[in-house]
Amino acid sequence: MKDSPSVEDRDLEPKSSEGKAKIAAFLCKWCSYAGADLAGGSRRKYPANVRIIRTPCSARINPLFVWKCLEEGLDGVLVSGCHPGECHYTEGNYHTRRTFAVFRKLLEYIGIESERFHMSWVSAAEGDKWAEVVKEVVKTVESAGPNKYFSKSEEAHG
Amino acid sequence: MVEQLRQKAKELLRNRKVELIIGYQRSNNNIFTTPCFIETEDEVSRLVWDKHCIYNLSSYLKEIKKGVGIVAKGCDVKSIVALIQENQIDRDQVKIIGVECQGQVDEKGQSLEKCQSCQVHIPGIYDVLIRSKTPLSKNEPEESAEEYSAVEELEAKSTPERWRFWQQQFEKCIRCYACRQICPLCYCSECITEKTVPQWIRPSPSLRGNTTWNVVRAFHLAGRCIDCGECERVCPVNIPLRKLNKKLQKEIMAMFNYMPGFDSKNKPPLTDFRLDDPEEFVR
Amino acid sequence: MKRLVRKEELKKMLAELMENYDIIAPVNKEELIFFQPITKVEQILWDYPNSLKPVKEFFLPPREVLFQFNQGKVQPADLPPKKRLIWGVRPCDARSLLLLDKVFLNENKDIYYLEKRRNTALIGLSCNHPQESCFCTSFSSGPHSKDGLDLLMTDLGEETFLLESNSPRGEKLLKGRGKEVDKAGEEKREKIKEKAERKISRRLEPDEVLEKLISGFDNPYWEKACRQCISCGICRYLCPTCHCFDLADEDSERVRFWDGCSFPSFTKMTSGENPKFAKKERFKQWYYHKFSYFKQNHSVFLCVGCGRCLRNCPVKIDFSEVLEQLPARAQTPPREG
Amino acid sequence: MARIGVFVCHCGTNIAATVDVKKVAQAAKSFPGVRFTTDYRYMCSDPGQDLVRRMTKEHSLTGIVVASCSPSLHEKTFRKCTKDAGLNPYFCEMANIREQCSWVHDDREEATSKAIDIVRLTAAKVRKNKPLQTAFIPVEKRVLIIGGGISGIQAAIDIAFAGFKTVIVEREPSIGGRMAMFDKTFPTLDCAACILTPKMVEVSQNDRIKLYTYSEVETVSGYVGNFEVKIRRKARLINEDKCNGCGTCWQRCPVRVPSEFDMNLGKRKAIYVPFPQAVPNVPVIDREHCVYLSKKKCGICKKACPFEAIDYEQEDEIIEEKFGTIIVATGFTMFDHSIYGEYGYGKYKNVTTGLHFERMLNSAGPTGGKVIRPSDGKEAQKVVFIQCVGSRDEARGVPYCSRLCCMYTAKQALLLKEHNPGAEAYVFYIDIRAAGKNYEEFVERVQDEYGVTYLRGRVSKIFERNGRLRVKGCDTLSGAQIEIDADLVVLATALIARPDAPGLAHMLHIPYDQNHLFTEAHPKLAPVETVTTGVFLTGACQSPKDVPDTVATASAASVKACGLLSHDKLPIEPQIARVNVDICSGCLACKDVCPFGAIEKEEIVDRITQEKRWVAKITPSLCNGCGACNTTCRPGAIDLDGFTEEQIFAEVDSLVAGKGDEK
Repeated sequence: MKDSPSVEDRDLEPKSSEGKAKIAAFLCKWCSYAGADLAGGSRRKYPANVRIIRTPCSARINPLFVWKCLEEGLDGVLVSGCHPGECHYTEGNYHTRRTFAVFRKLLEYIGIESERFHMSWVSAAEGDKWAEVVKEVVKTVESAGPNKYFSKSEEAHG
Repeated sequence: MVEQLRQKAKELLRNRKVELIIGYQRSNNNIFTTPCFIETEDEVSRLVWDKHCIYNLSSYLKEIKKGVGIVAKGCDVKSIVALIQENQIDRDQVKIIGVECQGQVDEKGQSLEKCQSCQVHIPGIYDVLIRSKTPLSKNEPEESAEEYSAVEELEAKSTPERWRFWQQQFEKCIRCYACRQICPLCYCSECITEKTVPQWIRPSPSLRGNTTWNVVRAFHLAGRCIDCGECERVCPVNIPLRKLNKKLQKEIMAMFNYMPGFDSKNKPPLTDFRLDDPEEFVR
Repeated sequence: MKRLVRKEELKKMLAELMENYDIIAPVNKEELIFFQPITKVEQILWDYPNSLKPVKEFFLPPREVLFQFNQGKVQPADLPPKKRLIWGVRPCDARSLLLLDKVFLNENKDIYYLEKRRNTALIGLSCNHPQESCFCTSFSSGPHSKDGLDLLMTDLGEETFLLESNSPRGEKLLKGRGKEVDKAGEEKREKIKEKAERKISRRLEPDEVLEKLISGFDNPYWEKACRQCISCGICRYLCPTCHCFDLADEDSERVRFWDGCSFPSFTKMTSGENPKFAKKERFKQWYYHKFSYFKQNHSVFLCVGCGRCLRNCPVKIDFSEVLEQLPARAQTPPREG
Repeated sequence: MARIGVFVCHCGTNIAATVDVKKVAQAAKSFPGVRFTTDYRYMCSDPGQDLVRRMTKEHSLTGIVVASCSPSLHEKTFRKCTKDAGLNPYFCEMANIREQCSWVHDDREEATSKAIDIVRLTAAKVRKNKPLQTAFIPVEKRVLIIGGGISGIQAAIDIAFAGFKTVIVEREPSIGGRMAMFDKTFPTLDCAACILTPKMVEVSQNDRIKLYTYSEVETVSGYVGNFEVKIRRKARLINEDKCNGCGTCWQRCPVRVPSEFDMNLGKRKAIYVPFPQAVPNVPVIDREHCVYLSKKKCGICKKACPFEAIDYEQEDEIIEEKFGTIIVATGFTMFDHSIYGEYGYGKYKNVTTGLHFERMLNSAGPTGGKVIRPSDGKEAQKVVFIQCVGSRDEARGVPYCSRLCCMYTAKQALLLKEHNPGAEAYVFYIDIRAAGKNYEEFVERVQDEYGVTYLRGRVSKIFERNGRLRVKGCDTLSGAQIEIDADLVVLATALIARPDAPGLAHMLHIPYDQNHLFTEAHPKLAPVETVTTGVFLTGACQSPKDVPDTVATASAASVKACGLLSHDKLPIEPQIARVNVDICSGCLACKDVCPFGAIEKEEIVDRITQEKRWVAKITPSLCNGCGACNTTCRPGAIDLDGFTEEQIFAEVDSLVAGKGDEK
């Protein structure tokens, strides 16, 4: 039984290339993930900062996944789904839109720079848009600097 | 009003409409009140009603769901509405003894902040209504300009200032979960913070775990919190939780024109959508 | 050793001690009183109703890293190298540490606790203005008790304090300071003490409580008594003698943190089984632990009468009243009200 | 303990040119749980697949990561491979280092480092994968066709021929739809009725086809193979079993009202069949205009009916039926041109639309085939046709081309000339789109042989003067301002979605676009499928189509439907949501967000308190695995197989550098 991570399972080698923002991107598999595939198919170049996590629908993306990324120290998060009305599951992305409309306000309010959270609609046909979105997101996230919310040095005591 | 209240309570018990009435009784210091649970007609004389009845007793409906009568102010009734809306209680099983409320004061005798922008002096739903001798003619629905001033004050600060502000607050958190336990809408039998596989929230009181806990708590109440303010009242380390709750209430009102606690037939806003919801933040 | 020390001198003494000790003292933070490390003498409160959190937090911290692990290597947590001195501890809290010692310093010593206890000097401050909720005198103790302290300070007024040592460490700290205590000083102190003790009107008879608890385990009384409780952790966490904890791994750290028997998840097991899921059981557990189980195991009651549970209960459950109203040997509950 | 194998593909040079595949394979060796790594030139080739199978067995692997192309390409391939090696196929995941790495980055070092991260992330996920089992559901071998126009009719005939039963639900009193209103069809000029009527008759006579006319689909629940449909049979106030369509009733009815079928150009009775060839040939009573129903006087039809078929008390009936698949053939409606001020806001009687004109051309129509001016009934001598009214007009109409207006306008101009060789016809157009077999030739013939004047340009204004319509426009080819005094203006209005299309879409859980046209599953490769398995599209409800295209999609949808019905059981995706009832608090927020109605309330006995309480229950066959319920579940009582919380957390964790920083 391996429920909580144990000593031997730890993989602690440093993973981020110094000085570069690391961004997690949650993509629905029908539109945005396919759009990212298309960007590859058409050899569109974009920065290598984004790591994609594939989900069935953007509605699967719990805002707390986004929070976890920021809590763990990733520099930015992108959530991307189908355009409204084009959801494979008919209405999942409408829920995503509402959820994150609220959640981003909460993030900002507790003091997370708005530069760190992004959302986009990228369809399976929008490879170019995907590349553009990544470029813009990387630029914006990097403008906020590295995530130091919970790093030891930044911890404010007293 | 107290006589009226006791009379109605007696009737409910006598006619076997309820087996138990949750109300307020005088506390040991003879000024303030504590919650009380009345089962017999004789005990009814313990019931009191005045400006010291701050508790939102509907929190007890999380546990006592059937054959129960409850003394409820307008704000408390909003959480009862939400509990009905979210399938937690059956309207038929709860007799609401609504009380007209002209505001409550804390132990220091200060008027509660929430009372100053109250729009529900008279409860929205009830089975019996206890009116004051000089009844308010109606609820004043006009939006108080002051309502979100505390939120706006914080919004006006810079992002790092807000971060510092909240970190100083969250740092104090001892994870006693009084905010959760008192909240009528935190009715989950197992809270997400207790989940270990995977571990969503670090269980220990570190700045990081505390921040996550407070973010999650606030978000899980988004569009549901009826602003009874009990969480803030019970917090032993005075974290201004209403500032968080009100912020989300404000945003949801602005974006989705939804105010929780008024209609049990509505879908809560985060389980609903409109085709033209705002999306200016989406690329 | 007893000495009379002027407040000014005490302040000087503190400033001196700061060089060798981390000083922890009561401060006012946004209307709440906390013990916390201080860097300036001016921060200290010289008279205060007791702190929100008891000083147990410096021995059994709310969160404590026990060790770190990394790819098979285990690294024990660093223990603080500098000695600590807690200034202004109230006698009830000092006594609570003697009770906690019974748990953490029995034949299986808890090194984390032990190190901190060894490393920490405790300077008490007599309680001259007990609150309505206080009942320390119910436990063969009192507002001027020296139990568990290295040194006790009593404010005699007019910027003068009477200091009494209660341990070699205390004696060392006190040596050479202030002046002899004269008779007037002794008398004054005695008066203040009596006045403080008289002020404590709340009383519990722990032995009677124990008897009632033994006969009352299945009393339906508990069913009703617990109704008001909202199952939060305030009383447990703010209690100076509650010491339950949980363990978890947070990334590569094994941490120990406070837990309380009021939470529904307290006794939840991996299987999902939960013997104390019912509120009544959890509610009862606390009283039984303090007045029955602990007494049976350690011959002493696990309560110091600090009154924090009473003061801080969000629904105003009266700790001593709950015990008082427990019927003696009755099988059926009396009618309330 | 996990034993994961990582198989890094070169994809020739597609990956290897940008990503150092050896380094990736080497780096993966140190990932938690990884026991074997290798690289190979083409992992999807037979020897590549064989390598995966052999190594899986040899190293007793419990999880497979194939680092190559997108899962959309080869996930199936390698899951099968994994299955062949004796593992549950869902222990295999793809690390997409081609489309999302080697193809989009130039810098070899960066790309390699990213590829390593992608593999680490995928391996972290695989460690948390659980075996999933495919379940099977039985199939009800009947097809529901919503809409009885030409596409629904064609589909019903095709499916019946294949041996399956179908039910057509048609809202109007008769099947036939729009095509029944047409006079002749382009480009062959066959009479629409002549080719449609036999098909309508076939539908009415086929044992395998059941017809519910004057009926509407009320609700749809269930899922592929097992749709449960409630159909409202609106009360015709006629007993269909008794009526033989003799016509006595409508001949005797004293009430005359404008006929919808004739675009209000002619009259019908209050008891009526919409047109003589109606199927079924059973009348319906128009409640609004029937004198008996409004004033309790009259009752002539009832007295006249020799079969006592008239039943004023008849009530709507709800019937419930089960179907295996559903074909949506609900067609289109016409754009309302009255928003166009320049065309008189719909106020001028002599400004009509193509459908009006169609009825006028019809010899069985309200004017007996004579093209008249609706204002005074005089024969029209000068007719102006205007194309693209509402089409290709993003601001006021729809952005798309309605596709058939060019052709039917040409046809109508031609027929005008045939009916009245002395008449003059002018066509204002933007572009002529005549892409179809013999279409271009047809338009040329209309211009050359019939002398119809084509003017490229827009009409800027129409106004009435001296009983005629002054049409002002310009010919952009010559640059000349044109003014024509016309008797009649015919607008080729856009074909648009029916107003209740979104409602039906929600009922069927199928998406629609911003124009409310239903969306096909894939624009090229799945043009008649929808994302809801078992629901197919045909005809103009998907996009404007002419008759040949409509018939073609009807037959295509029929094949798809029959294909499904040829199975006794269907497999369902195992990546679906699951409820842990111990944690579920029964708030049913999940039920609110589930787009498929897969979640319902269930009463259980709590295993600790032994008390009854409500929880959410998921019907696996209805769940499509979108995960909306997971997100809305506050205590985390719902998880999604294949995309579990643990898996996603593991993926996030894998991205974090130097974990354990916090003190």
